[in-house]
Amino acid sequence: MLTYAPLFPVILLTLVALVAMLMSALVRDASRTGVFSAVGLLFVMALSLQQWGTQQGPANILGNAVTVDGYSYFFYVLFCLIGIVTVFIAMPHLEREQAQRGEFYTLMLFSLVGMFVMVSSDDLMTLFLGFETMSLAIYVLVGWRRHQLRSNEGVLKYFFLGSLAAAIFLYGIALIYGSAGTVNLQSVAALLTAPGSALGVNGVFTVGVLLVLVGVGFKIAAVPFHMWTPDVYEGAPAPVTAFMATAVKAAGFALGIRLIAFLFEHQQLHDIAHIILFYGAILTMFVGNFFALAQKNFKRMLAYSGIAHTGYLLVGMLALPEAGAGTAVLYYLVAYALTNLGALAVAAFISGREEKFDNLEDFSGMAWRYPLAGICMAVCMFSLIGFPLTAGFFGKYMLFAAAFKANLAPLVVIAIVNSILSVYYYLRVVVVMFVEPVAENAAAPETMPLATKAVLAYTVAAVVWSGVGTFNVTPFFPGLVPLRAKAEASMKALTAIPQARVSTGTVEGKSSAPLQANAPLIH
Amino acid sequence: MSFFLTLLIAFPLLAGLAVMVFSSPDDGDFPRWGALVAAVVNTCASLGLLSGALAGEHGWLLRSFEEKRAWVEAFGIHYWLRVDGFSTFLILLTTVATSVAVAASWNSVKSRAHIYFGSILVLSGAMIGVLASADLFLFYVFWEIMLLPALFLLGIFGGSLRRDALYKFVIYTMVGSLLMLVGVVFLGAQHLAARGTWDFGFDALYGLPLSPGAASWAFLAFVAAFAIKAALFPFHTWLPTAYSQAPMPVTFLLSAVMAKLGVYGLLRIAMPMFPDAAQTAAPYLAALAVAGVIYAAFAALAQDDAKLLVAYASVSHLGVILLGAFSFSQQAVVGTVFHLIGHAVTTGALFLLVGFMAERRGSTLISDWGGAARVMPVFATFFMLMMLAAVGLPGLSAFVGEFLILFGAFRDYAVLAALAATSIILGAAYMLWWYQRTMFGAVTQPEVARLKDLTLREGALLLPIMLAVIGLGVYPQPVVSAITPASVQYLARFGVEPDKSPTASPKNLEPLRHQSREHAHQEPVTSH
Amino acid sequence: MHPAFFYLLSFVAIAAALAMVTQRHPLPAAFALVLSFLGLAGVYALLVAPLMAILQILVYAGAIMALVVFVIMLLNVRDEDLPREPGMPWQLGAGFAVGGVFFAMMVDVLSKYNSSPVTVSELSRAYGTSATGEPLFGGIATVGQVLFLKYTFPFEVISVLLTVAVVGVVVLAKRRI
Amino acid sequence: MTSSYLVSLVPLFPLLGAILLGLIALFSVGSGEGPNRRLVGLIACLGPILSLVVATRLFLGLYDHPQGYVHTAFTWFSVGSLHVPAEFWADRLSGVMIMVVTFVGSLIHIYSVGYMGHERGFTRFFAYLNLFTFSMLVLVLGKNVPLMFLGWEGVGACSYLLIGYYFTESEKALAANKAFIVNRVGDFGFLLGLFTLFWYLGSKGVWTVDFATIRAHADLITPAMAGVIGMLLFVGAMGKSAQIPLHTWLADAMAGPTPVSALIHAATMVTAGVYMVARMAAVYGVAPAAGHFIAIVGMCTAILAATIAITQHNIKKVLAYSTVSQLGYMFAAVGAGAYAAGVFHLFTHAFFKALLFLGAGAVIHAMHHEEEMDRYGGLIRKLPFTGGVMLIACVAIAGLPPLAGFFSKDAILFAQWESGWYWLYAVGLFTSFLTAFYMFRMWFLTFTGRPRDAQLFSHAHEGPAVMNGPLLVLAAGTVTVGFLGLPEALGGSAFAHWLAPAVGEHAHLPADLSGGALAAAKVALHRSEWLFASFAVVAGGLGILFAWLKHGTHVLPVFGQASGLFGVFQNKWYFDHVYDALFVKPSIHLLGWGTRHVVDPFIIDGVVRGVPRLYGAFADTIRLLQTGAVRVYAYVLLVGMLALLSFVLTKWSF
Amino acid sequence: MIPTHHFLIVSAALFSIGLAGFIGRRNLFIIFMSVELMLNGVNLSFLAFARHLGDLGGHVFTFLVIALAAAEAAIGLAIVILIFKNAGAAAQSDALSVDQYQALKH
Repeated sequence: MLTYAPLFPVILLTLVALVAMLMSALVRDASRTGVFSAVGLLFVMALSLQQWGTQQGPANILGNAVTVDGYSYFFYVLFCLIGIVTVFIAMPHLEREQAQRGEFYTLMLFSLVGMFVMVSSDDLMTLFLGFETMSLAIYVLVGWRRHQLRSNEGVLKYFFLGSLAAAIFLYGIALIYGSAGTVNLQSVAALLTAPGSALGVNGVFTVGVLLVLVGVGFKIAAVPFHMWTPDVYEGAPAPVTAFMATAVKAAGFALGIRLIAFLFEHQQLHDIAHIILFYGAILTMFVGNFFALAQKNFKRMLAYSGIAHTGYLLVGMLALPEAGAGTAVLYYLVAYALTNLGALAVAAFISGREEKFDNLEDFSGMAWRYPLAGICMAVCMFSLIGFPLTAGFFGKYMLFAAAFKANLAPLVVIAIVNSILSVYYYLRVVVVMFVEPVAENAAAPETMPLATKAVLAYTVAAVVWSGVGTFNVTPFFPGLVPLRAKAEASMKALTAIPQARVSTGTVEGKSSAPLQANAPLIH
Repeated sequence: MSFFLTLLIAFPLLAGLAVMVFSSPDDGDFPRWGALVAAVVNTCASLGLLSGALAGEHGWLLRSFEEKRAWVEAFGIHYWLRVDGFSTFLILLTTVATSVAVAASWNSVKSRAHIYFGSILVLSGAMIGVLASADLFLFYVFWEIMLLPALFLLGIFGGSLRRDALYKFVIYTMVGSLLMLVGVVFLGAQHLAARGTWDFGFDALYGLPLSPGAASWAFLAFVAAFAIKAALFPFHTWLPTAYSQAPMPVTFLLSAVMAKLGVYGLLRIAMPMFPDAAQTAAPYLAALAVAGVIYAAFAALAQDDAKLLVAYASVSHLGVILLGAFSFSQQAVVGTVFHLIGHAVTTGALFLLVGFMAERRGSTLISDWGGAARVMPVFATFFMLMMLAAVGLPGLSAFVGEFLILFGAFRDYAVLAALAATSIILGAAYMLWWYQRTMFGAVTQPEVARLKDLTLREGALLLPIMLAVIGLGVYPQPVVSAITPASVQYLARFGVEPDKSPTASPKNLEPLRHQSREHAHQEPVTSH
Repeated sequence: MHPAFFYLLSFVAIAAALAMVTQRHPLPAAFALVLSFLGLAGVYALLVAPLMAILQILVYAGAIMALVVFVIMLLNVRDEDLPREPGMPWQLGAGFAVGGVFFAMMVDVLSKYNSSPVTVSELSRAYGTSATGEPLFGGIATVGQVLFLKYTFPFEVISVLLTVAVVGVVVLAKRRI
Repeated sequence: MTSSYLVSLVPLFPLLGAILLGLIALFSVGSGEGPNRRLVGLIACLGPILSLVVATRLFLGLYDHPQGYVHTAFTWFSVGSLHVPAEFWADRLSGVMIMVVTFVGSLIHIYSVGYMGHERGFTRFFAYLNLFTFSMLVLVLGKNVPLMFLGWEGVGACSYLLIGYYFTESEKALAANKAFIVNRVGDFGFLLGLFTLFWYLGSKGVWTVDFATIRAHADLITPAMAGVIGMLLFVGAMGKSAQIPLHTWLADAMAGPTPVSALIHAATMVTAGVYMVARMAAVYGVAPAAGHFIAIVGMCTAILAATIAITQHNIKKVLAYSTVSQLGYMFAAVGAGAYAAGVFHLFTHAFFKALLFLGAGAVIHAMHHEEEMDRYGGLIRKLPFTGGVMLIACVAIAGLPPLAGFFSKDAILFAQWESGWYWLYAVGLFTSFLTAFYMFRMWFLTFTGRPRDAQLFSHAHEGPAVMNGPLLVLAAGTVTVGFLGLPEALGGSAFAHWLAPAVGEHAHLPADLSGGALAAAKVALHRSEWLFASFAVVAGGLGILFAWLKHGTHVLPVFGQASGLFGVFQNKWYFDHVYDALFVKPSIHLLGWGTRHVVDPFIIDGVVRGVPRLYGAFADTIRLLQTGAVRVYAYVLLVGMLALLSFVLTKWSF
Repeated sequence: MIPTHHFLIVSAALFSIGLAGFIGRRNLFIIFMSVELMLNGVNLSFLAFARHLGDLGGHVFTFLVIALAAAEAAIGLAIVILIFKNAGAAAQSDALSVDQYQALKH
């Protein structure tokens, strides 16, 4: 029984999802399903935290189809956190939209199951299935306002482009399977580093890897695979946008980091990945920031801003061999998630029924009508800028520090230039909310629902608290504080895998000369 | 370990937040009184710093106030506060200026007073934090926090062109801040490379071996950040817009303290942490500073709005201060720090006066004034005093600093110092002309004839400033001698030895060439 | 089996696929796709994958495509609902250009995949043979074994995925939510 | 000597007076009548009079202590090698100066109580005047250059305040501005001179700003360097003492009340430049070239101002240009190294020029503030006393023996000749002729002939005793002080002897002579002194004669625009026009306008705004790429993928 | 014996035709079926590789993909129905054209 203990969080989450599914069919008051989901996620989070603390080293079970390590637990906790916050954003929102249905929470939970799977396996096929589970659930959520054309169009675009990306991803897996004979990343890593192995320079394998990267790039919205993001973010209901912008992106990066970590084991693949990521990061940052400036719709703007942040994260991924880079990326993901949740929670509240008022000009002067929303938005925007005493600052700081160490100074400079560009549009939101006169057409209710208040207060507190950087203090915010503390260890666990493989491999040492130049992932 | 500095920083910060949170938007009295009490209490508390500063030979640092705690251990970031001769008086200046700013805004803020007064307090706390930090990271954090309340004060309470001013202000300062972030990370990484650990403490970063090429870029990044704050030509255009659009008490605070922090940053970080790059680049930067001196003086000459005139005057004076900051003689360094205070007092006072003018006449356009000295003689007297102080009249606060800077800079850059010295002509020109057009002449406008003279509250605000103007001009030595040890320490980072003390004359007073014999070799009668 | 079967079946699959993408109305296209799938099923059989060949016919060509056809019929697509695609040859040409480039690259890469495959005898040795002498490789027993022993977790995941699909379809297709 | 603290007391009294009066003025605002004028007058006069008492005490003590008294009040500021104590030094040079300042100052204070008796802002006036006295005393007593600069700028500021005393009249306020700003140009040079001096001496190991120490180490300076330092310091003197080309402010400064003109713009402040050069005698001693330059500038100023003076109609303007001219003489003297002669002229000039101004003040007072001589005439009948004392002063300034001006001017002219600067001597002599001419022109126009404004004439009357008293004292001084500076032929100058410890003695005879040769040289010297004195007397006499012929005999002199060369004179050689066109207008309308309307908004902000605007425009353009069509998105995705693949497949061969 | 890469090339051809159909057509159904075609192409690859390697993993993957395709088909068709009913009511014609849905842009 205890052999399967590492699977308990996934199993528990699946159970919660199934119960929620039943509840949505049987319980009339759908908000109860929401509450149940939140409580369930809390339990899953608690379980994950507990196991994270006790489990020694990575666990490979079910014939290596499941690999649960600190890295997985990190994301379990993050996903649960995002899930809970999303529930609280969604409950009042759906209430107002008169679209309160248990299936919403059910699907969200199922997509979380998919994400859990995405971080609990080294098996590409399993990862892909997790990926698809997540995607299918999200497709439906994006189209939640089924009578609204905007929402329909969003889901249409997302579904078709997503299927295309999935097919490409799958083709990549097939090619990897054909060339390596396995789709297990650990085995692939072992083959790559095995002496005399030609896998790293195999064309089929390389193309397979590239196709898989295209699939991942699609989900994390890296340029040029980003085109869907603004349209889908705009079309989706705000809580779903929040969920996508945070959880889906984090899951995509979880996948990406795992892939990149093993790619970096081989010199030629490292070179290829390096060059792709280098230019991809630059392109992504610039495209994100240039397009974001011109946006009038808040969610669209956040979508482009998210693309820009993908660019920053790619810089971090590029620095991955450097100690601290992994931590930086994970921390950045948390910071980014908290920040976006806060910003979109505000948008979900202010935009009014059917989100008719989600243009920036509709937010005008809203800080004075809803001070908490104003503060939350300001804090989030400053966090996205990378302002000190916010989570975003430490994220950026750690990223840049790691990149500096990895001799990526040009990228850091470009990232800084982009940060300067981004100030424009982030600040415009704050200016609009605080400086401009109160908009007349605002349709939001006079009073703010309790759940929204709670979410806003939480995100403000969390963003500021993690920005203060007092990581060693007893966690006031479940799931947040230990993340940073343990992220480092988790990254070690992740990146240690290929090394462990090498050391237990059949032949000692690396024979091929180029491999020597390849720095180990963690010092 | 003393908590004094923490209290000095945290008290206004928390009081500011409390004012914002616990006050209803319609309530004006609570924020007003709350802010005033908090500011005055903090001012009184900050006087405690003088106990060390004026104690005489206290060495470089006031060790008794030092606080050091680990903050983010993984990155060697410390919560580390301390003060020395450079920062002590600037902290005092900050607390006093905060009190004055709060009192000066007493009636001018009509709505959202809680945000206004709360922001002023937060700004004050952040500025003290900047001045007291001994860790680069902490410094950066306070530096950025400082931006926020300034943004609010300008954006929400500014004049009709506040959006424009706000964007310019933000763009400039954010560009600077992010560049500084690169520099901060660079220095940390260099420490890591050289010593194997992360550390951001100032002491750890001074004298760090740096790779020359990258160091000069990082140096420029820091300089950009600080130069923008200190309005170095050609990065000055945010200043006139922001100063003229912000409420005058806020402008008072910005001009008196915030612009000074840019110079403080240069002296504390940019210059001493990159001594080689600094010495290479200093002549060029000094040339920019001097260009700013002259440029802004001419611009001031052409202004027809008093706010803009004083703003450009302030840019011009900041140019002089920057010239001092880019010089390496002891006189220039001490003069720079002294002038930060001396200039703060005069320019701040001028902005206050302009604020009073705006409140009375509803306009600061020079053409809307004329002959006011007849109508408001007390105001005119204060104004005259501050105006003369601003043109650097000896015996008033701005002279000593300006003199020391020009004096010291002359050693390193004779031509530049000479060019900068033209500001004493141009400064007199625009200031006097302004005064004459505003206060002198016959009263031709009925609105001017109806103006009221200074009220008791305004007089009470100006009185301490006036005393400071005269006191700093007549007896600057206590402040100068408190700054001096820090300046020696500072110069040592560039390998500059201070000049020898005035030589006991190597030979006795000799007779002049044609002097008659019976008067030769007679000592002057002295007693001290 | 004779290699000609492979080329014939491949030709059918590819030709039907081409027919599918060029049809104006979706219904003939769907039938073309079914034909293509059937051809593919034959190729599967050539690849010693009898179970997959059967599943291809049953599930894919049978169930899934039936669903598609059913939906097309259900929607009662009128002619004017169909997109007017006056520039279709051009669009499709552009599409084929992109696809062609991709195909060319893949051919370039895949043609180097020419190491010698596992022989039938090796397969037989590893997986055993049936009574008729055919290798058990790819049969329901061997595949099932692998599926349930080695790939239990993905199998469980796919069940979740199908549940998601069910819930999703319910949400999307219900008249009123 | 135990009484050296007295040195610091000298400036203290006027300072206390100024503070007290300032507070009284400030707190009496809006109280209607204002404070008691008698009390204010008493306080005002008390400051300079007490200073005079202390100064006299010190001055007498200097007889036994030629090196003077020093008192350090406190350290003003001290940074590294720069040590600037608030240290006051009364030596024989500054002793003379404090006597002049406090003596003339006291008289003028007393006079002003009468003259300003009916003015608004009476208290304010005396506060400024006291403050001025304080600043002037600091200027002369300061033992180091920065301290002198404190006084230097202080008197400038007080001068500004007093010129702008009638501030409701815009042109008077503008005159005040001009005075301050032109002075600032001089101060600019002065500061640079100080900096050069300090760092140059510092490079030789002597870090000092102290006059005594500078004097002791002046020989460390090379002549070229001393020349540079001397020139720069002299620029300061040019500003303060109204020498070409910075002389333009002084005539405008007559906008202030007449006692102010007497005290500041005749007797004391404007002579600060001469005093400063004398203080720096040791430095100039090393640089003869600088001295020559100063002498040339001085003489040029003298003749230029004199030519202007002969065309002026305003009585105070005539006196103002006369002052400029006389200051030129003084510089010519100190330039030639005859410091004693220069300072002596300063000393005598203080008496007779103060007398002239106060006399003019009495006339103006009598004529209801009418200053144009067009409306004077025949006033000797109404103002016999004033006319009389002014006649004494005019004779003195015209250089007729035995009044003060004769001796001092003679010494200056003789010094030019002795230095071998014959042209300068000739110019000086001619200027002496002009001086006599314009002074008597003024006197004749004012006091003789027929009254040109009958109404004003009928109301004219002598001033009160409080005004006439000082006139009398000054007249007495004008008659007597000249004997302190007799030429060698008449026994030598006691004044020069007195100053020798401070500025050195101007040797009239070669030092290496002895016995018979010495005696012969002495005889020759005395002979030439007699000769040149007679030249001067003749020139002065001719000037008076010309004035009598031109203005004394005419019943109604012609006033109006002069033409030709006199037109140039009347327009002050067009200096103001040139400065206006060359400096003032371009500063405001070209540089100022350009910075405000072109560089800032378009060039710098062009970048600051342009880059974001470009960014915005670019963003607004490229956002159109997001067409909303799924197929386009798919194309981008696939083309991106193909690009990726082809890049990898071509860069790395597989 | 047919070389494995012949199978692979057929698979690539099917995938490429799918791609071409995806971007070359506007009809939602045909685009949808193009995706199905691409998945089938991949399946062929899996099986070819499985045969080549003598590994049954490819068969399992194919099995999983077929299940996945079913799920995707269900969701996809539901979306198409939804769109057709909603937008078809709004737009008089071209309801099945993917180019009809371009409201979200720029």
